[in-house]
Amino acid sequence: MKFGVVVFPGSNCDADAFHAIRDAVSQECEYIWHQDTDLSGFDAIILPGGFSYGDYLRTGALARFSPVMKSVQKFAEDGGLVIGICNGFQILLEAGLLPGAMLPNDVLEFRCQWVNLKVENNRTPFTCKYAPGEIVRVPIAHHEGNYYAEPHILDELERSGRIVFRYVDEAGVPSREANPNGAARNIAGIINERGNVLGMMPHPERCCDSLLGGEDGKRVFLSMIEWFASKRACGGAELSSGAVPGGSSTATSVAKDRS
Amino acid sequence: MAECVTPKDPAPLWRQMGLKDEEYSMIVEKLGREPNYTELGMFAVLWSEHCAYKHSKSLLRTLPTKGERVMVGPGENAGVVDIGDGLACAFKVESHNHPCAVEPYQGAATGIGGIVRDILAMGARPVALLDSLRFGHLDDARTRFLFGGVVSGIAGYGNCLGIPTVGGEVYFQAPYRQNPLVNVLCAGIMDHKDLHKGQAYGVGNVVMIVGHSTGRDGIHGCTFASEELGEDTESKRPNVQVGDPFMEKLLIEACLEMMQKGAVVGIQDMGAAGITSSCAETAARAGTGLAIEVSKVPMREEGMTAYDVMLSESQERMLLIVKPEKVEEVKAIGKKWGLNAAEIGQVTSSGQLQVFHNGKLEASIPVNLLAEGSPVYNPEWKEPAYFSENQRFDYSAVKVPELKQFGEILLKLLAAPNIASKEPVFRQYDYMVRTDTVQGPGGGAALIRVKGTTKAMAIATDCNGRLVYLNPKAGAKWAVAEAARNVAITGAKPVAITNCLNFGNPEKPEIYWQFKNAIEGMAEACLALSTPVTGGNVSFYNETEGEAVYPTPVIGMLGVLDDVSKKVTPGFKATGDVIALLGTISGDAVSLAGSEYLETVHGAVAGCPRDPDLALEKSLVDVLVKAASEGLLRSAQDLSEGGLAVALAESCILAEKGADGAVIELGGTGCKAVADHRPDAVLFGECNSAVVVSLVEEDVSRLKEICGELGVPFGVLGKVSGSSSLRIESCMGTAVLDVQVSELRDVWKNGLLRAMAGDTARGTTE
Amino acid sequence: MRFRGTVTVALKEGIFDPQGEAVRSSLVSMGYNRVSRVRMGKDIVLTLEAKDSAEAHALLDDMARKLLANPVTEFYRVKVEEA
Amino acid sequence: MRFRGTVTVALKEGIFDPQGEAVRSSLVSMGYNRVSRVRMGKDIVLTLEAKDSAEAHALLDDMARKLLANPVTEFYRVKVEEA
Ligand SMILES: Nc1ncnc2c1ncn2[C@@H]1O[C@H](COP(=O)(O)OP(=O)(O)O)[C@@H](O)[C@H]1O
Ligand SMILES: [Mg+2]
Repeated sequence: MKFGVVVFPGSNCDADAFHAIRDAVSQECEYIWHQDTDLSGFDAIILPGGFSYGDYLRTGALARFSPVMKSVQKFAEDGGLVIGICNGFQILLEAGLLPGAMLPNDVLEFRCQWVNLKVENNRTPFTCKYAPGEIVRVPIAHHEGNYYAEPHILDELERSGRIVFRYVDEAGVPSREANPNGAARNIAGIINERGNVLGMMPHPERCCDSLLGGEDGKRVFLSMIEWFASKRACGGAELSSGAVPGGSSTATSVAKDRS
Repeated sequence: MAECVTPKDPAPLWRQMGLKDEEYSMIVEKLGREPNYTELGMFAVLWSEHCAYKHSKSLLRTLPTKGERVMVGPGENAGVVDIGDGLACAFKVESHNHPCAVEPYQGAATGIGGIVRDILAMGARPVALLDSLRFGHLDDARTRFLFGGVVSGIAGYGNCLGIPTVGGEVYFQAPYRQNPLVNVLCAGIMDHKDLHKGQAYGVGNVVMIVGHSTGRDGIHGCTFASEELGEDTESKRPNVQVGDPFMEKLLIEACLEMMQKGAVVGIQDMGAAGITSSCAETAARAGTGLAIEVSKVPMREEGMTAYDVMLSESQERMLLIVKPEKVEEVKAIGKKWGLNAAEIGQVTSSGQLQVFHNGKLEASIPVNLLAEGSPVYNPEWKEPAYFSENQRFDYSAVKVPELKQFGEILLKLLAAPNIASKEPVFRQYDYMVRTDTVQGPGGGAALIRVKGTTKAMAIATDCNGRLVYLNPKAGAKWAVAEAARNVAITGAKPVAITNCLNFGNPEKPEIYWQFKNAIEGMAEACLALSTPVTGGNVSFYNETEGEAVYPTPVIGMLGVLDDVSKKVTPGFKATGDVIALLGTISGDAVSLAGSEYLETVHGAVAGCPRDPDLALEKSLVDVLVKAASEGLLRSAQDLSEGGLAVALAESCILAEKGADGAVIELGGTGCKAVADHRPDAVLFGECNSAVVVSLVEEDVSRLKEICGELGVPFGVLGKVSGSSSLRIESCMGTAVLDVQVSELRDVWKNGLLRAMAGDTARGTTE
Repeated sequence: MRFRGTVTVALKEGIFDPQGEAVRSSLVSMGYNRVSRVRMGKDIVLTLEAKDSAEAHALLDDMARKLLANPVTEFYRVKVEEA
Repeated sequence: MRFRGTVTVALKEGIFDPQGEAVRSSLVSMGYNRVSRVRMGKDIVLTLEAKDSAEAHALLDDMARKLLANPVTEFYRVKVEEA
């Protein structure tokens, strides 16, 4: 399976994602320059963390206009797997590939720490190697991870199983204390209707090695590999009805405002 | 030009620019004529203390700088040390104290930017940052403003660069109130073959400037850094420089790519004194000259003169010396990253730095005179009165607390901002990016693994200014020793240091005495520990209205851990493990000198700290490294602020689940009994060469053997109990102290936040 | 002609503004207890060429819609003056 | 009486504004090449009680000086309206 890691000016977790793919899960990986538009040959695209364009104005706001993003959109429409991590998630939101927006952390500070995440939906290409409801430990490092969407969109996300990760305490409760940034309903990661575009604030690529404190992130990538290997058997259509039953068109209508 | 000369100020121009009368005469004599305005400005910045090391040069020469691993010693942009496997580490620490006193956020941010470019200039990829910070006490609103601003400035800039901030230190002590210290260490990594230098070789080669455009920012910034802060600080302040971490990130990637492509003959960051210093220094090192055309420098403001351009301290710029046939390639890489990459001149054989503006010669100065010609001062020194008073300090006036108070005292120390967890600081730093941080902030030294090898680099910064103030020579030795110990408790072998020497006004004999003694102490300790000095930075004039900071020679220690899987961490690991003390605890009253206990509990900064036994320190380091390599150590924590009791408490607090709690019997061998000495000195005394370790019972004899071979005292202190309490017993079996670990953890974890709680207004200067 | 446009961007009314709230509570603790609400916004000042103020306005509105404000969370206001 | 005060804070003229510069260059690359300069500032809207608009103004000026603006790098402007 061939992964592509997009490099925006200011990306700084690009090399980490690359290392995780190549060395931790032993797949082919290549960097994609933000001005390239040809994504043929890639099976999955990673929008890595960092500070694209310095995160000036708003996180992800300027990166969204990079030439590569049109191709990423097309790639997603064609059913390709796209994962946005941290800044990558913020870019996906700004680009309208996922609904909602990021606000500054309610603690008004950058936060770098380990958090507990609950895998709320393991029937996605990014989580199929996790047990349902499993609690995993993954690091976060961001200043703007306070996920916001209008209540009806949040309800829709809940209903359709599109909240993939939530911040929880050790017992698995999405408590106020377990929420590091004020994100609505403790949301740490969401997926699109079709089930092939995931955005998450925590960094799975930072925990693919026990030397660094844990390996819980590795299975995000292993899931993608497994899903991809069996893709021909299950197919994109089945994915969208299977993984995220009853998805609505909310995300696309949000996306339309931004085009 | 004329706008800089205030008609009301009758002082001659050179004095307004910060040059002394005799320095000006020297310039006229050596130049054989009067310098013009632009030239005078160039001299003023390059002959400032900040750039010229006028008051420190002669003593810095006495530091040991040789070692088999040292590839580049002092004199270049950063020291470079061989770490094996064909790899090298470039590392250096630098201060940004004065800018932070004025504008903490931008001051700290641009401080990071500057040190990162120093490392980049060696050809290394910057991979780690550590910040060593000093402020006044947190009950002061201005201090809270400065502290908050500095930390968020470091976070704002460092996080954006994607260079993890993996460690550092923070002290809160009264003398830093008006003059905070902000020192930042950066380490980078490279293949030996990628080593670059700041040298302008090759007549005909092209001088290029890469990165930001040049504005009028920070003109005369380094002159400012070479003065005491006073009432008129505000008016003297150069335009505040605003850091642009995004640009710096692009600059790093672009320059690395340019160097990788073999396009770069010489490279130098533009820090203090901007184009002038980078040109003069690169040419002086190579024995060449440079001709610069100012109008080719990309500018961001209109109407800039040659003077403005040559002295601007605009951030995020690098000077490159490029072979003519590689110029297009450099430009193309610049373009790819969205950066200016402009040809601004050539390398010449003239030995002069010639500055042209639209073809008209504006300045012509021998590069040697600019870069190396400044006078060197050997100021007078005088032992300050306080030093002999210290030696007469009457410890019997410090009442020994009743035994039942010891638990409370330990809690008070753990809550003290100097000892409490610095997590509220470092959780604002991305310390994990690059996925190499094997041990981040919160343990001893940081451990940065080197991908593709089994190795890790260990890095720590240390300096207890209170000890250095009370006894500069001993205090500087303790700083080196503690830094080495912090590295060694991870299992890594300390190999070399960099330093940042923060002192008051060297023209005052008492201050120069502090400086001289601190240098002597550092030199002695570095020799004893085989950790040569590879570079550093001097920051003088850290005084406000005549009050100097504690003399603070911050040590940045680099270590190498050959097998990262053998790393040791400070927390206890398993119930039943034996707790032992390596080294000695003196337990006498003198060990209270300059201790956190004496200040926090008794309100005194007093006593005369004794010298460390450097031979013992060296052996202790060797024992730790050997024991770790044999996998004998389950945990290791050194004794520093708060002494033995705090070290034990920290090992309990950081313990693995189920392994918290310990029972300690101080009658154990190697450690003097409580009954023989002051119990407060045994538990809270500092200036001990000692480390608390834990290990499985079966390994005790082997560790004892190693200690015996290397001559390090070994004593069993007790056991990891898993009882969730730290119980310290006297030799008679009665508890001196018995505190729940949850309580210890609570005060330690929240101490800093609690000290900060208060009104959040920006403090006023008074 | 040269214009100076100001695009003011702020969070929509219903969205909690932690930064504004932090400023409010600092102000109150400094003794300004008559402040009941604080909202933080951005003030973006642009210098641009346009043939008249109507065109300048239209351009700025366009930029605000596409880039300067995020319609999910923010609203904006445009003001134009001759420079 | 209740007032709505606006404190607009921006970097002093001579100080470089990297954010504004990044936004400008993005706008240009999006085709808005008639934009020659962008400066980013803050727009802080406060609701407060005061006996009249002069008092409200004085209070806001005070707050701006002490907290809302950083006098070293920023300047500010105060505006008051009845709420
Ligand atoms: N300003 C800071 N930035 C990052 N890490 C810090 C800072 N201050 C302290 N730390 C980290 O907290 C831990 C404890 O610091 P300190 O008490 O100075 O340690 P020690 O006594 O071992 O020198 C260390 O790992 C250190 O790196
Ligand atoms: Mg310390």
